[in-house]
Amino acid sequence: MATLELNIDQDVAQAPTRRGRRLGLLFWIAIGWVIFVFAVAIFADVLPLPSPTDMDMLEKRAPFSTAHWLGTDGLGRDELSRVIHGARISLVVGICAPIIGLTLGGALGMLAGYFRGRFESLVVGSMDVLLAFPPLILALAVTAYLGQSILNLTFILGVLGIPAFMRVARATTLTLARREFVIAAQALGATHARILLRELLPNVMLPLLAFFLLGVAVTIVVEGALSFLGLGVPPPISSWGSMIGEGRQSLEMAPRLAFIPAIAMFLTVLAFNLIGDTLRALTDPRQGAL
Amino acid sequence: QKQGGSITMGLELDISGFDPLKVGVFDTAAGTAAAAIFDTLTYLDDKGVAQPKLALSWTHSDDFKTWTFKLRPGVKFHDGTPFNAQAVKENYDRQKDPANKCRCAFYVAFINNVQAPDELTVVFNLNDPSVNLPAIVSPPGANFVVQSPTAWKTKGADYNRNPVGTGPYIPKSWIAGDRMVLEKNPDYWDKGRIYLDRIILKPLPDAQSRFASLQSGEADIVWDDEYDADNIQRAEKDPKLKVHTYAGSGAAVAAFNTKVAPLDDVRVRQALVMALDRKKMSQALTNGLARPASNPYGDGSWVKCKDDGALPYDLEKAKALIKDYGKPVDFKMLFTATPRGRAGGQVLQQFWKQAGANMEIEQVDQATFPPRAFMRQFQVIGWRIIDLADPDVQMYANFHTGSPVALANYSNPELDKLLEHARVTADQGKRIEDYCAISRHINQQALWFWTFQNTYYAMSSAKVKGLPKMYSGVIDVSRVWLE
Amino acid sequence: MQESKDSLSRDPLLKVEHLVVEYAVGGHIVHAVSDVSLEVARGETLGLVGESGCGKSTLGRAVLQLRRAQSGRVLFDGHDLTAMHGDALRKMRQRVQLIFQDPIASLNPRRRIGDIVAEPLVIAGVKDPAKRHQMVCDVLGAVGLDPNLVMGRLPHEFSGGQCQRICIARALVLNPEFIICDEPVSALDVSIRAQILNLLEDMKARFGLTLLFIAHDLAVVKAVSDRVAVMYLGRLCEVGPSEQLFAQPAHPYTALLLEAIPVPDPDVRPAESVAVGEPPSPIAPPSGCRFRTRCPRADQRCSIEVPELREVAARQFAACHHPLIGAD
Amino acid sequence: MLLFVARKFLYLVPVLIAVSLLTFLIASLLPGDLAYTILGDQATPETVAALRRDMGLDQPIWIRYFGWLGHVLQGDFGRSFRTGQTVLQAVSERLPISFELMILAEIMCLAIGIPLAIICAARSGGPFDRFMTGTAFGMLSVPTFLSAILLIYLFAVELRWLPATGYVPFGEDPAANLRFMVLPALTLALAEWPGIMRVLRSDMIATLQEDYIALAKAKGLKASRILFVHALKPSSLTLVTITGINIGRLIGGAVIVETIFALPGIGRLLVGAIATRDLIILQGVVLLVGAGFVLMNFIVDMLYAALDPRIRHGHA
Amino acid sequence: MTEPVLLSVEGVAVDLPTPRGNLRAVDQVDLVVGAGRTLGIVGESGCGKTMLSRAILQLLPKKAKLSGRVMFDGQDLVGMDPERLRKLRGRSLAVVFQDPMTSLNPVLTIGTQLIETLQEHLEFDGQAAKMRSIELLAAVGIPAPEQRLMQYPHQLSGGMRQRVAIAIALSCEPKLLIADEPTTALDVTIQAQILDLLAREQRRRHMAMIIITHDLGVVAGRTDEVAVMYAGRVVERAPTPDLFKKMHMPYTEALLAAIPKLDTAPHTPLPAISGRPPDPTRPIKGCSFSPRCRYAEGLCHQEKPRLTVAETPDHQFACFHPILAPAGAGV
Ligand SMILES: Nc1ncnc2c1ncn2[C@@H]1O[C@H](COP(=O)(O)OP(=O)(O)OP(=O)(O)O)[C@@H](O)[C@H]1O
Ligand SMILES: Nc1ncnc2c1ncn2[C@@H]1O[C@H](COP(=O)(O)OP(=O)(O)OP(=O)(O)O)[C@@H](O)[C@H]1O
Ligand SMILES: [Mg+2]
Ligand SMILES: [Mg+2]
Repeated sequence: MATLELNIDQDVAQAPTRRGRRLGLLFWIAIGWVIFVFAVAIFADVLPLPSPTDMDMLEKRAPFSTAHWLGTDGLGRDELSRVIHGARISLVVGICAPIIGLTLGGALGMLAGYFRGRFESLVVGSMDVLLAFPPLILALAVTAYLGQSILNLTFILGVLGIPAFMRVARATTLTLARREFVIAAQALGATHARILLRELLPNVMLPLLAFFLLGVAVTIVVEGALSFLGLGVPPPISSWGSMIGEGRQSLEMAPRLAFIPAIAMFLTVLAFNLIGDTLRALTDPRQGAL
Repeated sequence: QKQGGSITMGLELDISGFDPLKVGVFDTAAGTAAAAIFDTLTYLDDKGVAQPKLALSWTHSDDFKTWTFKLRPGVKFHDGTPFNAQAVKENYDRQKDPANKCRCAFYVAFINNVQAPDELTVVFNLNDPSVNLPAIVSPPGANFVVQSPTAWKTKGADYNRNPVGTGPYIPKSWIAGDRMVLEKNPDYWDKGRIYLDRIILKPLPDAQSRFASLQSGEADIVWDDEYDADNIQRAEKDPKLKVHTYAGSGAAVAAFNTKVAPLDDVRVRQALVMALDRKKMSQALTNGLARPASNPYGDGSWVKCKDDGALPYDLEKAKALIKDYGKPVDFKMLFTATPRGRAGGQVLQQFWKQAGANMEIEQVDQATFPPRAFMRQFQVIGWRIIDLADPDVQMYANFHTGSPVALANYSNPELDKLLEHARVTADQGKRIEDYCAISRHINQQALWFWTFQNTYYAMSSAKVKGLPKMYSGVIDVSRVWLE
Repeated sequence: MQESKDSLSRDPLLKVEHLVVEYAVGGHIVHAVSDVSLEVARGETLGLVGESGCGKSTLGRAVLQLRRAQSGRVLFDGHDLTAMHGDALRKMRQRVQLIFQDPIASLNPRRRIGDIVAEPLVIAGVKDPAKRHQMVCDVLGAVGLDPNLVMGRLPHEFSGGQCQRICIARALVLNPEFIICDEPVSALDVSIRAQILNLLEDMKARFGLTLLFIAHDLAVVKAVSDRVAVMYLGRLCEVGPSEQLFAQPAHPYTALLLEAIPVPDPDVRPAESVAVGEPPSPIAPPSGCRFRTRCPRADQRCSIEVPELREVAARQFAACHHPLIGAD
Repeated sequence: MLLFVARKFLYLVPVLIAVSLLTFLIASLLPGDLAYTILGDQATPETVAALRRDMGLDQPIWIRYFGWLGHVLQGDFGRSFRTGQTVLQAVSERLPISFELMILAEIMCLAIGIPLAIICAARSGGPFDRFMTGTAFGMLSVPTFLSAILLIYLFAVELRWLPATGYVPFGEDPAANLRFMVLPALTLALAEWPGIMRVLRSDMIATLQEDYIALAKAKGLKASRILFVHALKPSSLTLVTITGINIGRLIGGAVIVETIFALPGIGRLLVGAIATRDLIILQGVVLLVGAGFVLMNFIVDMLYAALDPRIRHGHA
Repeated sequence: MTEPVLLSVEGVAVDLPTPRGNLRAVDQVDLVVGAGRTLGIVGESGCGKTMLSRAILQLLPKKAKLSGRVMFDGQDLVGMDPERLRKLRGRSLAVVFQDPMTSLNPVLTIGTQLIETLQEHLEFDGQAAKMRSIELLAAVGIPAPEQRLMQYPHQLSGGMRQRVAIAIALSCEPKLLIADEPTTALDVTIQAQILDLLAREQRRRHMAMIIITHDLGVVAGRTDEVAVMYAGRVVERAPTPDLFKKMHMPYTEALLAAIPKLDTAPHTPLPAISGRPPDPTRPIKGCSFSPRCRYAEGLCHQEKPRLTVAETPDHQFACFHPILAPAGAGV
């Protein structure tokens, strides 16, 4: 059996590569920014910052100073502190809402793509209903009925994200379910649950995660729009979106009030997407196989 | 005074219609249109004195309970229907007819009936004496504009959006949410004092873009309020623009629900009121434009009190009162979900926090607000006392035991007696005394508190001339001209 | 391998009877497999050849009930698989294994090799992880991979040949009686192809497997099969012992296939190709004999009558009205 | 083909019924109703109850729903209790505006997004591509309510090129109408082109790696022909989907832009109807907007078929 | 070689930067093709055949680095002005790719794809181009060509698609046709037809051809000369008959031996080549076949053998231990 010996040791020894280098500097900057934003958001309360709600009513829209690094807002509150506390809301909503979409939409999409038939029609149909239903009504209704809170806001944005995640999951599952490794699992006598969880899920997860990161970006922005319509989180804490909305009123007097949170939003959104792009490229098996 | 031209006015709100049975009362937006489409019997001159409009003269009985108006002859509605006493009577009958359930009826409840003894004579029989009736019927609100009876009878449900009056302008076209175009009425009885050919009314809901429209010339005159202080102050400095303001009566207020803890304790209520520094508040919210209010009447009202019993700003005292109360003071206050509501809420929150009370802002949408108020599902609620020529209607409704809008849920025989007395008294001096006593009672008990007096603003390009005072907040552009 | 030939008529492990499989595509019906019957004896390797798209894979999958047949029966060791469902079918599937054409595609790109190979054991209910580990190690060793180096890696870290070994290991780990190899070497390079063919032969010798070996490369099929079946457009044309069939094809299609194979010998100049036209579509297969549109011997009868499979020489069957050998 | 259309229309029915039922349920569960809006500060429990009785609001929800559905099936969408306008009037006044806004916005968005996507894809990884990616996310982080006012200040107040707010019907004066629509449409387009660009760019990059693009190059075709004829069409399927969803959403969802630019569109009608609990208007609008959405989906399907002959011929 | 030289590839190397490091896909390749002649390039998957053909066509991936010279008809294609190169491609230099499914644009009709080349290079007007397309389709044996012009690739079978691709390649009467595995995706019966077609057209137009394949059977019957590639290098070059009869490279021998033959008995073990090709990102010191070569010894692991001339100047090989009496010859 001379033909059977394969020089695996040699091959495998060659395989591992220095992953760090190919990620690039930009990726690490993005990671750094995201970690930084998370860190300040988490430790906002213990940081030596002025309170984000205490007003110095006679010192409104103060310029940058040592007392107020980024000045004060339209009601005389410390802008830096508000940006940092705003990060909490934006991040919580921006991450939790897509998680709702990811889990529910992803599960529905996978089931629909795997089982096809009437179940698929039902899922696709109800998603169409959700899409055809003006999102604003849902937002208005939930806030009018349940009141305004981060939880409700997250819920609304999460539900609105379900159809998109469903589509991604279903499309991926549809192509995957025809792939031979799934048929192989069926041939082995695997149950549906096992195929869904062990064979399909790890593969569907990746495009979903990439989409999730985009969803984070979009949600942070959409939350701002809802805040503008008065459907955002209740005061006195503001998200970045509602800070932009507040700053908009004094665009001529103090444009920084709108632009500081917008820049924070931009950097975070950009960072998330950079990370998403890089991770997708990295975990793509085809790339690794080169 | 140049003839001709047209102006575009930017309003804040969409006009929903002009049929009192549908819309109840007119808001400021509808009022502006109504002032051009309709006439009232009288109008107020710059000194606030009633002057003849559709009525040429008036007399009253000695007890001030019967008023007789002589009407202007030869006036026709836009649809050709002759204007006469019968038309006036039908307008009031329609509003008062219980079958119509007009929500406008409340404001004419003091009128017992209206009679038309001849073509040009109208007699108002009142329930209580009113010394001020010619002024009361002057604002171009839903109750007092004279609408064409033929029109509402023939048009039915469509009448709301196809109003017919006797006014200087005739509606030409109206796209809901966009614009209402009014053309000069060629047969107007007072054409000599009407200059513009056309008035265009547009809702421009966003304050920033409304002001931008004024700057860019899209609009010649726009509605505004003091919460848009930055823009008002910029307009004041801009030679191309002019700011019009009118210090009216009434005030922005808030009511405590005195039946629920912790606001059932007068110490808490007093503490909360005394924690407010209205000057600072005005500075924070309106760059100091808003005028602090210490009673419900305001500088524009004829009720002026030497002592209105206002609680002074005293943070220490407030803290002490809350400490005295002993329990934590946590409550929610209801605001509308608008940027103004939020800003105001945060400022109040801040003051009360300093006094040791914890207020949570609860934002609800416009449609939820009234039911929450009327079912008393609130602890503190923001409200407004509007600009009326006579305080009676509102004060009675807001504070008399059993009234649906007596939001404080407060009942006190002494207060009731004062309200009833002020209502039936004809002597203005005595009435002022009554109303000041009422104010003192409310302030001492801290049932409601007043934040800012009602002030009305309009901004126009400098070429717009001849804008009258904005009584009741109505911007009447029907007699302006362009220079 | 002598005894396996003898066993043929005695003990068919797999029996396919009049199998019909159709796909519905955009309002049309694709007649992928039409009325195919065949038998595979215990210990035998049956090669199945035919052009791309003639229904070989479909047949292979229909045997395992991965694609339900429209009609016909599949008997495995006497059990009718077409009548089975749910758990019973799952149990039977564990006795039959499938190896796919594209080794990389048939491995889940996100699971480790150790998990992939252990999967049949988990499904079969082998609870003890240590035992599973041992079995996986054994089988990986048997296909010539070092378990310690391989188990923790993902499929994309392996070459095509290695992946195919992993697939074979997965198929062997449960000690199946029967393996369907669906073009197991078509995706592989010449040099690796030989390794895998040798490995399969070796495994067969070691474990006494029965194989259904699907391929479109006749030379490859011949190298491993005891008997060969030729398919054309969903129908079986010819079945016979390999050497006999290759030396003396009875069906004109078999002959055409053999002729078209390029020979790696510069002295053999290829004859101008004889076949006319393109293969017809399985959506609207020709009436009668499906090969008649390209058959040089076709006549009136071929377009009317569907030829039955009949014995044209000893143990060699052909479905042709005008076979190249045997009495007409 | 006819069958395809018929099937799509059959699909429309259950979707719309579900949408309308959902709206009815949600709107009925909300605190406050039309009676309160109409009565305003005169609302007492008694007057409210009386008015609700008069308007039939006290009936159980399913009776009201089926009553409404019955009328709709006869083509009668009802009349607003508040303004007296019929639903069809209200919608037909406002729909053209929303429709025009969204068409213009999509055209602008595609006009910005497609060329940029093509350039970025052709030079993927290059400095221009990186710069545009950054810019795209920058634009994404500027909410419409901010960009709208910035555009107004720039184009209306400073440069005086375009009007700040308002609207003229297209039929009245097409040129003026377009001048009024430019800024609102641009605001929407600015928020949307990043998405369009990103999607098309990545599809284009994938397409440009296809063999047939290599063959097109090997055929000696001009770069422009390769990009616009050979690569754009096969890359545009996702683009069409996204554009379809966008349009569907914009019909009813451009509230912010409509508010700031004072455009009397469907979005403001919807918000107004919710704010006053004007259920009849709300229902009618949601139904029609929903139909518009399903119609858009339908058009997208047709476009798919037009773009990809494989779909047209039933080879999925 | 009597024919004038049409294409000469001189010291061409292609480097591809990959995340795992530089990948040398083609390594110092020299080749010559005479006008009207056919060169076959064989070698296992991944040995750089396609990269070499793309290097000739100047169609490498953007990030690829190319060195060496590609002289075509007296001009160096490397570094040529893109516009001139574009005019040459499709006109004098044509290509047919491996997979007929993916090399035609799925959303354009056959007609469009044919006509655009004619319009681009021969400045045909619409009608003339259409007539010419019909002729071309007929020439490659597609029945009812008028109707086919309006159809899309997916409406054609694989064999027909490949014929269309050939028709496109032939449309401007190129001097050199590169066929990169033109039949790998097709069945044997169709493969034979396609190869016949190519041979026929070549004779008719007196065009030079490079056939890239890993099927030695194809090479044997269809080429004048063969180059065997391994790991990016040409390891043996010879006139076709010589290569099969008098091969000198152990790799060529092993490759030939590993192919199952129709005339061997079933169940005969095949002499497989053990191991697998080297990782092109990690160049092996010495002969790249040495880890798998049964003749390899000391020097083979130290130094790369250069191409050396065998008996005739046409026959070259790169090996320190050439097979002198090839074992597998004359199979
Ligand atoms: N899932 C499917 N849906 C529709 N048609 C299918 C499907 N799978 C296969 N077909 C069609 O059925 C016919 C037979 O396909 P099958 O895959 O069995 O052929 P094959 O002989 O295995 O081909 P290959 O050699 O290419 O693997 C083909 O015409 C194919 O197009
Ligand atoms: N775009 C690319 N980027 C990086 N490496 C590539 C790229 N394309 C091919 N390669 C690598 O270059 C080497 C040569 O590839 P090439 O395609 O030329 O091989 P081939 O001989 O044509 O193989 P096949 O017979 O499979 O077509 C391989 O190792 C391959 O992995
Ligand atoms: Mg197959
Ligand atoms: Mg290749």
